[in-house]
Amino acid sequence: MTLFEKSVAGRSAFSFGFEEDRAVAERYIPEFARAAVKSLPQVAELDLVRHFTNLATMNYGVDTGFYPLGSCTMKYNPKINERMAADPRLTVRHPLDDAAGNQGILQMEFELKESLQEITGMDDFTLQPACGAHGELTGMLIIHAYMRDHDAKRTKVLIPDSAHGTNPASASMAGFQVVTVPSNERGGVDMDALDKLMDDTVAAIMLTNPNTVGLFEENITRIAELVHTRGGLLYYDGANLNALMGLIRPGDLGFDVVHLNLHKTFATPHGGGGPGAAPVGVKKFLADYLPIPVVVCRDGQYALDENRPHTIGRMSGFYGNTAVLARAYVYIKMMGRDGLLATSRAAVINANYVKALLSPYFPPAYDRPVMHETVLSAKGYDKYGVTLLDIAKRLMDYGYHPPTIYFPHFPPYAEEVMMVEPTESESKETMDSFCDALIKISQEAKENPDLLLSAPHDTVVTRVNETYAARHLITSHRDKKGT
Amino acid sequence: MTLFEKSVAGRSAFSFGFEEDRAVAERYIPEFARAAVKSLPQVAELDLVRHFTNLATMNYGVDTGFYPLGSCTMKYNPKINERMAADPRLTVRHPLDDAAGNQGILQMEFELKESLQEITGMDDFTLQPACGAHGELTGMLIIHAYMRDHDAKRTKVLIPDSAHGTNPASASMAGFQVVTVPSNERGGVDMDALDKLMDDTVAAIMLTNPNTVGLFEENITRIAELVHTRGGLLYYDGANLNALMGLIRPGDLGFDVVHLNLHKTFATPHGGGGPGAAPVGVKKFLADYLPIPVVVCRDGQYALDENRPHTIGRMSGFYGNTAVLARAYVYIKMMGRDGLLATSRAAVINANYVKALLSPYFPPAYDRPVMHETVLSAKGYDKYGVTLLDIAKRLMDYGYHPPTIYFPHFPPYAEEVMMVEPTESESKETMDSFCDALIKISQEAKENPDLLLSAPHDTVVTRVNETYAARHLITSHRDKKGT
Amino acid sequence: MQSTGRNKFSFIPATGDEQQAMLQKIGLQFDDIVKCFAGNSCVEGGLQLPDGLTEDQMVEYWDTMMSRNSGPRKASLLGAGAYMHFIPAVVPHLASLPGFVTAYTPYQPEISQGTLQSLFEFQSFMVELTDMELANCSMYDGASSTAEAMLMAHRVKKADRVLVAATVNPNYLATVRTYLEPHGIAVDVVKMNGDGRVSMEDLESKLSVTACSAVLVQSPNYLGIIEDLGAIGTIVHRHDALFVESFTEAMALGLLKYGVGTGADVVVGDGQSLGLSMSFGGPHLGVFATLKKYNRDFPGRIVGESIDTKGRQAFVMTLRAREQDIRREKATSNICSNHALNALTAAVYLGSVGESGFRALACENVAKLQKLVSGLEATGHFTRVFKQSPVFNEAVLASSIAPEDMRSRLAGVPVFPPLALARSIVPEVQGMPHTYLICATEMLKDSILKQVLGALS
Amino acid sequence: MQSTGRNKFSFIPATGDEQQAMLQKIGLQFDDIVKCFAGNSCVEGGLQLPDGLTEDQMVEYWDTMMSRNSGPRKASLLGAGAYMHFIPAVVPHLASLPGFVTAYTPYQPEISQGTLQSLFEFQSFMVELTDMELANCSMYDGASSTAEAMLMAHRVKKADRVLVAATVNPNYLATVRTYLEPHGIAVDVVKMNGDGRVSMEDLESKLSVTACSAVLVQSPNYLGIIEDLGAIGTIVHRHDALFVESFTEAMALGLLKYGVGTGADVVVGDGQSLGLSMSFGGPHLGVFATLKKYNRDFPGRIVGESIDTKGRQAFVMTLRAREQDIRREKATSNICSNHALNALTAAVYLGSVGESGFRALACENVAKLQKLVSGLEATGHFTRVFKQSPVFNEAVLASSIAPEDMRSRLAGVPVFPPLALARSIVPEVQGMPHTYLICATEMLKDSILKQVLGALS
Ligand SMILES: Cc1ncc(COP(=O)(O)O)c(C=O)c1O
Ligand SMILES: Cc1ncc(COP(=O)(O)O)c(C=O)c1O
Repeated sequence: MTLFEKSVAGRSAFSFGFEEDRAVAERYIPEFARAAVKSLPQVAELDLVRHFTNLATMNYGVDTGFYPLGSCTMKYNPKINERMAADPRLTVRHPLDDAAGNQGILQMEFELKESLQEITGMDDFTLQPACGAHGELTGMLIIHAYMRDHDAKRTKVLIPDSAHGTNPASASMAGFQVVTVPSNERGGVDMDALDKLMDDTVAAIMLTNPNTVGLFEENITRIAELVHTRGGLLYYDGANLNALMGLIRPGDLGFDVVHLNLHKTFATPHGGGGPGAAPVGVKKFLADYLPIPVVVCRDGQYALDENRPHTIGRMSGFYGNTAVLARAYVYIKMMGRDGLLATSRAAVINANYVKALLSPYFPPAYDRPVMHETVLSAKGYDKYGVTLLDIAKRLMDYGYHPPTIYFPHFPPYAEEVMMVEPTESESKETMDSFCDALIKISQEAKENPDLLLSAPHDTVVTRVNETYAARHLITSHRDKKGT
Repeated sequence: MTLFEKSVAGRSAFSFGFEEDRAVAERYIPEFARAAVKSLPQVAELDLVRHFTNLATMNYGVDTGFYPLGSCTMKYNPKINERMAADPRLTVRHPLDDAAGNQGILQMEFELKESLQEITGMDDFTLQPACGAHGELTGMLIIHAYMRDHDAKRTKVLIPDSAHGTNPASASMAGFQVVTVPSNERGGVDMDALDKLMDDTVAAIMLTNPNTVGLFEENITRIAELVHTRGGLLYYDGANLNALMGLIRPGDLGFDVVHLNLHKTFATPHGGGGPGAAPVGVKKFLADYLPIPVVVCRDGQYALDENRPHTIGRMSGFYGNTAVLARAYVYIKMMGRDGLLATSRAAVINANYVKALLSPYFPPAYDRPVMHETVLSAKGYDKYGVTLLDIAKRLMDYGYHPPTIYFPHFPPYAEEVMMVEPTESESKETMDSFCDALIKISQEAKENPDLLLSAPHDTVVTRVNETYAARHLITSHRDKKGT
Repeated sequence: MQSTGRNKFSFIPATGDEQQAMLQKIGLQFDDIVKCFAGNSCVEGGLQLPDGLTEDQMVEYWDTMMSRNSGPRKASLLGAGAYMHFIPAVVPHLASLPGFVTAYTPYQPEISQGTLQSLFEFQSFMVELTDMELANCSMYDGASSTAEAMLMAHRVKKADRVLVAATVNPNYLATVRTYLEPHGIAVDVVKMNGDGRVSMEDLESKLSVTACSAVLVQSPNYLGIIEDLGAIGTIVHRHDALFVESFTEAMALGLLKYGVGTGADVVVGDGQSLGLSMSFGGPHLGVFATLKKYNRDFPGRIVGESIDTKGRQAFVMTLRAREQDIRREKATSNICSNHALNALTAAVYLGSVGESGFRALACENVAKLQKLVSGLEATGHFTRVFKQSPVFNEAVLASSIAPEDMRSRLAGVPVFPPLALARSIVPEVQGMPHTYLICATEMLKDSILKQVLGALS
Repeated sequence: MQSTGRNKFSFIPATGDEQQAMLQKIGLQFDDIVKCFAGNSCVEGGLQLPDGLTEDQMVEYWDTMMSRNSGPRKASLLGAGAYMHFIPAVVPHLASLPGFVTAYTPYQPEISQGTLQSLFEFQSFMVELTDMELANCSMYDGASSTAEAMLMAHRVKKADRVLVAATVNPNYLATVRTYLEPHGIAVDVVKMNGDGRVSMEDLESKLSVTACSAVLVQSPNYLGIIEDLGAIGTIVHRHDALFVESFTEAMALGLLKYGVGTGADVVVGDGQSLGLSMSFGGPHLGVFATLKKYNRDFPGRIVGESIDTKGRQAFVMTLRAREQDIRREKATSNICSNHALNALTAAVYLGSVGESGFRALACENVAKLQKLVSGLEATGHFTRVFKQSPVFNEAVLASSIAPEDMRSRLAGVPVFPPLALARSIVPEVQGMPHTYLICATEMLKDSILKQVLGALS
């Protein structure tokens, strides 16, 4: 039941030292005042508390259990980060107040920028983008602006078939035409295809490395050389940086633009779908294009630099998601050089461990060591009449969040693959029992497929009817009243 | 599985800027250092977080749902109280620092005292007692000290058979001999019995009013007169004050000592069993006996007065549960005069409403209006082979916390009674559906008693074996290792 | 990993021994795995970052750093896109419950009903308040939502030109330009009238030149003035463009007309005022509401009500075919993660203040600004510009007090000083060379107002 | 209830109309109900309390009031029963989850496993740290636990006399006296030796006079000195009394010997140091651990492990027959609600610092005090009293600096100044007429220590 359905006229949790002064509207805005909104819920404070407290328990989160959602890096979100980000010296600061009053925040942002530069090997950063896709757009707009100034005929962007959907969407939103590059039989970029496609109409290639099958792009040096020699730039989708920290740097590999998902690699919580933060780093020759403002430090004073004639402009109303940046800052400070390296090492070891344990039941497409995640196939199970979806739903009954399923969707992965990313936060026991559960389910698939077909059983709702939702399109309380 | 069982050697969530310095023990405390404690759990921070986050969801609380636990006043705990009580200007204050540095806290305590005086009609208060029972002990020690000084032969205390167990236990802990006063057929004190028992060896009578059957003591004026005339004092167990605020005051009724449960009437959370706070109020002639220190205000400066020669002494290491007092203070400030009255009115209306709805199925012992709670009987259900316990357990399947059961245990209530206290926090719908559930269960008892006998079904554990616990006495992880 | 045998990193459970055991079990060495780096050298000598701090060290470091900010204030005369409002304690309490905070986007509805239902409720609130038919479950912020609205209009109308009122928040305008630039869409600005509102004549005439995909108007506009959206809507529709209404101050939704009644095709804006702190500019909350006829065109995620296999009410993401993960380069937007937790926060906030409370808040904001303005005018150092135009909780005042002087006078008052506006934006006032955009909300209690007026007298 | 038709009290859901409807349905008027007051007049004119504050008003009021405290400090030289330690963020985060906070005592185990299991874990921690066989699931605080221990000893031994070391915290002693007074139990004090520890001779001789039920010794004692519990225990048992060991600084449990190894019958103390803030003295945490042979005698609640009807691990309160709700005046204590949430907090804290971490903390406390003491002695204004006696994190120092001077010198340093002791307690030191009990914990970082020493040089 929604809060709207729980409403009772006259109830209230409103506790402010004033009441509606009807004269105000009549006196000051006679023509523009709307009629009172009559359909908001009216509830007492306890109604509200129970409503949302119970909703919160209907959600599975990292704090509840194992969340091996591939490509999403659902690692532990340290509680100290939340405490720091709730500091009123940060939360109760107006973005337009003098830089002099915000030296602490600006210092934090500047130090974060410096850390990210070191971690990625890039020369400058904007902290403004709100999420990964926003970062991609920012990065591609930078490339677009650069090419406009230098080589305007370059209107295409190459994107591997394995790429996350945001990559092509962002490129296209940044005004580019998207050309898909197929993968080779080892899961990497098909070099021959690339060679053919990489001509003087191509502005850039967008790569995720490790890519979305969890494999490091072996030919990255050759790709970089090829693309650069032919006048293109390399964009790095940093969603998978969790595999590489302290091991190897995208900047050193030849990438010109990178975005990072702080809500993945840098431990800020996902919040059921954001807010995140996705700083974008660039090599020096692109720094002039960064969106304004840019945090700078001059003579020990921190400032927001808006005077950048080549800037692509603004990506948001202010400067980005400061409170999210603060969490990532604290995380990086606390992990330090050894900790970040230990993080990537552990993430990689864990992924390979899970892969090895599950391989006999869910074969990986390539028998190569993976980086931070592994893609496994459930193709064989159709003979028992069950699909990957059924396996995923059944995992819920065992108390786990399913891996990412049906992604990436390109050959030879077109169907029935799951992408498992344990992250460094998980212990051996957790992974062991998760694998045990999947193995048990693979057994159940043969012996009692109905158990999978009707799963999940132990959740607050059973499988939700997507067709019903699409057909009825009830997307607000108002729609319900209508029906 | 306990945290101890989840331990893995080498795991750690310890994050401090130092390591164990073994030389320290050897150098400074060679003879007294124990061997390292080798059996504490070793877990990473996420292990810890998941462990306790999941435990928290295994608990039913006011924020989860209806909690009509009679005599416990499980009302809503406002979230603003938690915010105020977490103020570092309160939490990070040392109790022995100068009064000059604690003027804000002392002001809060002094104003709280004044409010409680007004609400109860008492002349002075100590805020020191930690919980209700501690308040009772404090109050009875005051009476004990007073009688020692004035009439030392008075060594008995009269307590109605309906009283909460803490009353006789506290009286006895304060050095008194306990004499039980029977109840009359209207649920109040049997006046004839009282008349007989109230002699010159009696120091006081302890009353709860409304009493534990939710009834206002009709003869209170006569009782007060009788006890006072014969040289005794009246003690008021304020656990049930939620019925009376702004309506009638124990001080005006003739009570000489009262304790209040701030964790009941004044909305501080119960925390699964405390901490609470139970200030004790006294009439002027007893004020000298209050435990030290007492918060006072002199020339606008607040201070802790320790110079009170007649004091009974100290009840605790410092001054009481300041952070709990703060919550109650905020509650009283926010409710104000009208709000407290509205609270008691609503609490009383709700209790009578539930009583009326349930009477046909679970008859009340007396057909009189009740105050804030009602005692209902499930006696008739034994003919279906079910007990009140089964009914209570079945309520859990419907998503409710059961009422207090098997209390009060005195004739005519000796068996199968439940005490339902909805509090003012609950809405009509909540009470309606709770009553519907109980009525449905009364039906189930007849038609399908097994449903009750095997209840609860939908909880994380089914009925817990108390005998097993008592026989094996595993009360720590160490006991388990032993077995 | 350490002499004590204790793991150094509390956020990584595996001990060195365990990692060895795992690698052994699967027959790999870590070096085997990084062989895939193929000649690409590892970071030599490791990252040049300091050693990690422990939690107690971190708290100390943070504390020192944050003390370099001037402290929090009790009210703000500064608005212009970020607003200081009272946040009831129940709001962050509920919005920070771990089930909400540590979940991902609700791809698996059976174990994500908490997020899904909350977002459905957020959408419901937005539909009611914007008076539109459909709202997505959030965008990043007001500026990017506005830019996305313009892109949507372009998808629908295809004309390579849009109009933006000169009275739109300049950062919103800049964002719109950034988003539209690569598509070669011209962004023309519609002039402001002498009353601080968009010029109907200029609008009419600019619309008549060539086709436009959209007209963007903000109300209350950047100068705090309430635009006549209904009248503008009529003109816009006459010229077959989409009408995009924008707001930076969501509190205005409690009192002002938006949406279908004023001819809007899209209502976009920022929801920060709905229970979110300013946090130096983010994360805030992008609101995007539109009409059902655009339900294949709008950007962002949306939750729909449905049923489970047992017929019980259940929620699920719907209209997914527009999205990047399915449509890739043909998606209606690249947006993936949005600002879900902030949408949930806004839903809690609106649930908490309730129907009449939200309106009371809106009225109080209007009243507080009026009180502030008349107080300031009474000092003789201020006069309102655009006197005749209705305002919500911000207004432009000319003043004899220079910005530096303003700051120092207000140094002892717990408020953020108002925004000094570039002179060029507004008409000059004799003897009052400085111009301010001044904001008042319900936080400006009478005691603080008195201090402000005292300091500026 | 109001002109707006909106309910005035957010904590009371029922509107006036609803209440009317309910009363009507059950055929009652409110006045009928209060007829039971029978002649006792209602509060005339209502309570003389101010009108209620709304939440925003409350926050303002609170803020003004709390700003009258001098602010929080970063460390404390003040101990004496309340200690300032670092609290990892994870501790309050977990301990404030609503399931824990808003539950009652776990009378219904099927829906209270969260509380029950946490308390079982707390008991397990206490058993390990005190090295005893049994721990209850909390008492109010150290002082009242100690008093209850003495009452228990009296129940067991029946002798109307107990001995308390002179070195016990005076507030603990006062509490013991208050609890024992009505029972006519004599409380005799055992003298302190010149080394600041309890005198074995005086103990031996006082035990020899008449029978005693218990001997109470605190370690580290009030003066910070570690008592030789093993040696005392031997003497106590020779005289057939119960040996009660008490502590005010739970951090010492990480490094010092208590419990069966030192002959304890009961170990009691305060657990505030285990993740709880000082909060001006409360709520803290009473610890009570004893031997299995006293399992019918000890006060307070205890949780036991059991199984459910399906044989699964489940927890439940046990040994209930000692308690007030069953035994009434014959109960082993009147205690009902205890400090469960604080016990849970302590369990989270101990889980967080872990095995070697807790010991590291204890060592750091010892080391920090030593550093502070030698620093202070180096100034020439301080000298340690009882120099030869081992200390944990508190020590007595004589000083030439008077208390007022001490306060003003430390005014600019973010520490709570140390406790000035009454001269009479300790031997006089030539030229240093003032005496302080000085505490150092891990919070006294080197940077702060430097400031302290600078201010006192
Ligand atoms: C590889 C990859 N790129 C980009 C994104 C987009 O990030 P966001 O959801 O923050 O926009 C994701 C997130 O799912 C991703 O996994
Ligand atoms: C009537 C009555 N008196 C006293 C008490 C004891 O209060 P506490 O549990 O705070 O010690 C209670 C609590 O259950 C009670 O209901």
